[in-house]
Amino acid sequence: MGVRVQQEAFDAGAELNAFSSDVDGAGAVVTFNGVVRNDGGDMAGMEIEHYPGMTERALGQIRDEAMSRWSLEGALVIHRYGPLKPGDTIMMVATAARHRADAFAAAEFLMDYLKSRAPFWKKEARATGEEWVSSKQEDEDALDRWS
Amino acid sequence: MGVRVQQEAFDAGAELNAFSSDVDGAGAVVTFNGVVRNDGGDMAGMEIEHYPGMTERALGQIRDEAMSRWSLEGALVIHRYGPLKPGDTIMMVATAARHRADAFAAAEFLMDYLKSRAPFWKKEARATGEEWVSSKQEDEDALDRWS
Amino acid sequence: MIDVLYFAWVRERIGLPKERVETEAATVAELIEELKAREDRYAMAFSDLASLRVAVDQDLTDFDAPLAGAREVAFFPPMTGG
Amino acid sequence: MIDVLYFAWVRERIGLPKERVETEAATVAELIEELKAREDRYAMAFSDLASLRVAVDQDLTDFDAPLAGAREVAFFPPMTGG
Repeated sequence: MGVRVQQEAFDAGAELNAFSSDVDGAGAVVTFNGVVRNDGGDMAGMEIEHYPGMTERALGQIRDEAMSRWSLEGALVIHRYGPLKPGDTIMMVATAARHRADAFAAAEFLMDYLKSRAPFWKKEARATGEEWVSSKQEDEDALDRWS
Repeated sequence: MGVRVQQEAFDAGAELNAFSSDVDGAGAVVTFNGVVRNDGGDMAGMEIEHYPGMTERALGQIRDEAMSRWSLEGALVIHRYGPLKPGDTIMMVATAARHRADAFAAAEFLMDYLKSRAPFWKKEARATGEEWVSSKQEDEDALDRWS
Repeated sequence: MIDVLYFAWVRERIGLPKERVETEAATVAELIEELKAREDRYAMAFSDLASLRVAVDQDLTDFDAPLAGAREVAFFPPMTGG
Repeated sequence: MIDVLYFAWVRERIGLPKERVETEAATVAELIEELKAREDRYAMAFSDLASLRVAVDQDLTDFDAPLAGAREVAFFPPMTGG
């Protein structure tokens, strides 16, 4: 439990089961899995760049903040970098709490923050060429609800 | 994908992986797992009674409502009945959408509705005896945000 | 004739999960009055309607719901799933 | 001496991921001015600060952040993780 940044693929189901068996006392476990979409049907793949060192630090701070804001039994963040194909799992967040409201809120908080505050950058490879994914205003706006 | 009501245990991780591979085009997969807590440390187990026929019907209606309210690639509800022990997984909800906001909202909606609108009743066996779990006003209040 | 089902503590108080009832009741509320008149265990089970829920033909409804054409009525406490 | 790191399209425009820079700049903004004065590729990479983010010693910060004692400054576009 904690934060993992890795290039290798991981088994989301196995991670869910391992996380659940680690969080004694939790009545509610929420997971989020981010998957590479094949938008437009012409996506060959994606490359995720990150900032080694700062990535782990930023994710750890975001996780600590979630643990202090809500009553959680545990929280896990796994995020991949490197080359990915459509259908590949990019990342996973898992939260465990006694009550479902805490588990849901913490998972959404983790997602909103890691979207815009953890140093990852996506580059898509399409039939038309390679392009860095632009950040979305709606992702920045999503942070407002937590302030 | 759909609705399953069963006495048998299920493997939440395997369900997550099967669900994810079924929902082509989804960028976001959210799961909720409900687990039997050992509140007070004296819980021997729990028995879940349900209303065969109506249970499947109610869960199906709640799932249909979620599918029509949000832009989803899929939604799954699994709920067990019968005897359960602390640590056992009671139920699981999974939602898949292109965007995370839809997947989160739909999962929370499914949870709020099945808590108070699907015909399940929990009876806890404790050192002090057996007792039917009381419904909580906060669970009823949670429905207000969807109306 | 109508099938009347009981769940959770309603089932335990009345002492059976299901029975066939001969009734001319036009609404759920009328059916409840008929049942309460039968025996104490029914009167006790139905003493606080605020703590009861009802489904007619497997759809949640209100106590003033009509019973015309209904085949199955179920009484139970507020649900506690999830 | 300070390590300056570039990521994503900032790295591509400047053409390298990391360099050691001899500087007396007191703030990130002053460092950016020094870099822009070097060559066109720096001037282009730093032409629109609204589309850039900066971290000093691996903490996100503002362009007016002081550099006293800093060992590592990183420039990159808004993040797109998740």
